[in-house]
Amino acid sequence: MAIGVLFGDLVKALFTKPATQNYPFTKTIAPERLRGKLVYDPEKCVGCMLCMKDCPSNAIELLTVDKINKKFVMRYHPDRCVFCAQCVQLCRFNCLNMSNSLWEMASTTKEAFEVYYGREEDIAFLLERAAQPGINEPPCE
Amino acid sequence: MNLSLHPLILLLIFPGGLFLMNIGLLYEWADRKLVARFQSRVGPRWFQPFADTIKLLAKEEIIPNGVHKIMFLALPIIALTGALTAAQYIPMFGFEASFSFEGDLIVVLYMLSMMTLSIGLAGANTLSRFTIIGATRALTQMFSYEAPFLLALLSPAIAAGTWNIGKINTFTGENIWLILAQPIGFIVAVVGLMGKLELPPFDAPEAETEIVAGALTEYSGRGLALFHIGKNVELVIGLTLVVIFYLGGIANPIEFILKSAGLFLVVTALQSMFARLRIDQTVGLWWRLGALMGLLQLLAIIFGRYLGEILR
Amino acid sequence: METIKFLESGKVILEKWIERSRTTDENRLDIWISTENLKPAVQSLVENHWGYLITITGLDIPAVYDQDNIEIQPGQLEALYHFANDADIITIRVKVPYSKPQIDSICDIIPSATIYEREVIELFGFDLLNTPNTEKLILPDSWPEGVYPLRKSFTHLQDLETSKKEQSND
Amino acid sequence: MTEAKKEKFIVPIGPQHPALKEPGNFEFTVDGEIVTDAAVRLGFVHRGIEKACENRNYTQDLYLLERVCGICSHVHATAFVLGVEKLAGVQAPPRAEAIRVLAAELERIHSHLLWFGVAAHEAGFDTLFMYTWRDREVVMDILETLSGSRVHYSVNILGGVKIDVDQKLSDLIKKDMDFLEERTEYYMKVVTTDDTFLGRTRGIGTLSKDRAKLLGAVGPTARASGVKRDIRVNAPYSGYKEFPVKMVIDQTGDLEARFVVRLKELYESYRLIREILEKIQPGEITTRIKRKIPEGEVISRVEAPRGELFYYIKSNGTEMPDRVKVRTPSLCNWGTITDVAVGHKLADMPMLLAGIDPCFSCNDRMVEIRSDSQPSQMMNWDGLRKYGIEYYR
Repeated sequence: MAIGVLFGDLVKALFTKPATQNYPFTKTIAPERLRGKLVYDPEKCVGCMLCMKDCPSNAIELLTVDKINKKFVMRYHPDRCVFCAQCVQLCRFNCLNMSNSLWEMASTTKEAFEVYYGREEDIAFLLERAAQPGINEPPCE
Repeated sequence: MNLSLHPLILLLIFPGGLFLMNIGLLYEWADRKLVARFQSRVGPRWFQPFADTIKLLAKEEIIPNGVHKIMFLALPIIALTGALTAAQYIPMFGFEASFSFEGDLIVVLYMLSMMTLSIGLAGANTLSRFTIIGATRALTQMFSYEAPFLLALLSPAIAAGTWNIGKINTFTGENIWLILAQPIGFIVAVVGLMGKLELPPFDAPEAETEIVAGALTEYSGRGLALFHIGKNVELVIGLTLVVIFYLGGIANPIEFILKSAGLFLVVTALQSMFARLRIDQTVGLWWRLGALMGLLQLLAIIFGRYLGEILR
Repeated sequence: METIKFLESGKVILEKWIERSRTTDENRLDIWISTENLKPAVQSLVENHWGYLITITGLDIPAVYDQDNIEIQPGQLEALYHFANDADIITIRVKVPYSKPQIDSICDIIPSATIYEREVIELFGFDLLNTPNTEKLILPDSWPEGVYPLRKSFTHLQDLETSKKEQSND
Repeated sequence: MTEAKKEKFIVPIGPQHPALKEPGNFEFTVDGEIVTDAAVRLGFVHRGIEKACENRNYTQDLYLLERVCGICSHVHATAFVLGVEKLAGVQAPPRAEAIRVLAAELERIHSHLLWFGVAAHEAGFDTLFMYTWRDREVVMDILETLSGSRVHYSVNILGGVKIDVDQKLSDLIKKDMDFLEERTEYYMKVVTTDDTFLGRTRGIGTLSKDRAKLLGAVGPTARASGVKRDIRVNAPYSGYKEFPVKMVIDQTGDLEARFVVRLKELYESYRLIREILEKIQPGEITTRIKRKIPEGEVISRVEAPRGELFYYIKSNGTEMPDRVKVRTPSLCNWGTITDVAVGHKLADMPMLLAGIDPCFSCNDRMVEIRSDSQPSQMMNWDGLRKYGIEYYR
């Protein structure tokens, strides 16, 4: 039975730094393990397509440029991604990783959320082909 | 200090209308900032209340169906006018009151009640369930704090032997701080002030978790802004009154600022220390404890004066 | 073992109504009973203080057709009443056909069952007799009559498709 | 006002209401301030997850089900994973089981602290609300450093876990647990001694043991009324077999008891986390599991922060489940609100609602605009969205 049990903490709070922060001006450092944007290494990929199959939010599209020479381009949609890291877990060749940089995502256009990963000439090849009328993109199985 | 300005300037610019409204918003900021610091938050920047008010003033005012239109529009103005008028009789900012006469304390107290009455009427005027419950609670609360608050402010008046705020100010300035002589009265006055301004923990009339915004739920835009300004002005007046009566009066602006700030610190600490009281608890507290204490204080003062006269 | 004791005692309580029973797990007992026996069975479980009702699960068993498109087995709905006592779970299962999906409500025995009953009414189209409240609980008020989203035959709302098309034509 | 007197005076709370941060509709019939009747309407957040599960494979379902709730995401995944593993006849390695329990207990801490703050806010005690949430940040930070995400930790995968604890992390967690324990003791003092707060909790919303049993209350709500229901103790699953917990019971059944039970559970969680970090055995954290799950039915029960979480999974031998039934703990406890509410004051309602720690989530919008000059127009979500896009073009 008491009144004002919190008094001690009130005084303490008045003389300590606030717990909240002035967000856009001061930023916290993302922890090491943070699951941020997906990173893809085209050199290691063998095209097993497991990442695409098991992605819960269809954020990954693996486009085949040349199956025999293992040329793949990944179209990644960060806006759809739920950052569950299931694809990283599944990939046996370690070509997928999640970086802890870039975790604040906002854009006024949809284009920013369509990221192409792959060898530069493959991407150029794909985009060029997509730009040509009449020829569809390669199937992404 | 005395101000010799044209009455219209006194009324409209300083220390009336314009100045009061702005200082009111500044008080709101101080209130929010201090509470935030007590709660370990950063709190708003100094212009936040100004920005809020300007935004509200610029917004569309929606008049809900089924209300008495004139009343709906007039009530915020009446509330604000009441508060601004009351301020004219108070030695604001260390200067002498713009207008004064013997017995202006009573007028000020009644003018301050206009606010609550307007809020009650505003709530009863609209058909929303939240506003009606809010209005009932606001009026119930008014009946409970009014008597103790009045008693708490009357005891210094009786001690000073005058009902003129200006004269009480000089009296308290010359004598020992009344907070030491009448500590009970001071407590009742501060807590009564919080009840009057519906600050936590006495914010049952506008308890957002139960009845959204209470009586003002249906208000938007200009009406809401005016009510807010009115409330802020009332905060200024209330704090100034308590400073004048219990903290040794105010002779100059510096004294005013320092004493108000000190009182503010106490009020905000009280605000953040308690859980909200239910309306029945509020009423019970006031009538069982507040009124009795106020009465006790009053009796002590009367008895003390009587004794003093006998001894003399 | 305590586990077995609870299951055994539950089985004893329900013995006279059991049509078929199965134990898939050491702490589980599934029993099939006929529709009209459901209420007395639940009643006796509650009277003997055997656990509490966890939930009612609905299952849809769609009609089976042979290669000539003739119905071999009509579509059925199954309601599973899960009762738990500590670690043990007794599941009372009743099957009803699409044509007459009627089950007695158990709300007068267990008042809190109303929320589960309303759920299976809406999502599966059970017809619970004498249930106190049949107002919509989960689905929007404008949801069409006779469309039960958790049946296998349900894929999407027809008029939603058309309204989208209308919008794109605007 | 004569007409209003004749008809019932109903105060709606929700679907959009400051007291409820999530949508749900309660209608309280009041007489003055006294509540005489209560009704509930849910489903403003029904997202059809059970149906959606039938069209996705087990891995995708795991992440979908994790998103049933934003507060207790880990327990949903655990319940599902345990069920599927049982169906497939796979046993996760002991280290994985221990990490699952570790995450579950961290989540319980964060959930109870969150609830504590919200309940304090409902009581109009904003300072306590801010303080608890400030301290909750500590456990949120742990979860973020541990798993990589603040809310959907995604610790589980079928057949194990994704993350591992190392020495550095374990030291960090232990240090934070000490801090949190100290704070919890302080809050315990506030809850049990502060007069203004006790005025709002003591003797309010008392649920008797018999009613709690009959209504099927679960979790802290039931335990505050003296009903011994805790799946972690009754039917230990996953790592709880190795790391047993003590059940926290109170007999009073009022709001104060619910506060006390939850806070005492926090102590138990701190102890358990320390024990796990001390005793965890090195080893594998995953096993292989087939993509196709054999035919069968399974019931999986776990103890979520709010009470017993129930999963019923039926598989038909393919990559996708045939039926997934989720019964969340909040659903069980609704019944207790409508039962207890009658006779209390309206001001107690938010506290009562918060008392069971309700949990919903959101998606049903409509705006009706009436004006003198224009005819009445209704806008649904699609229309509003279109209007918004047009407006800002």
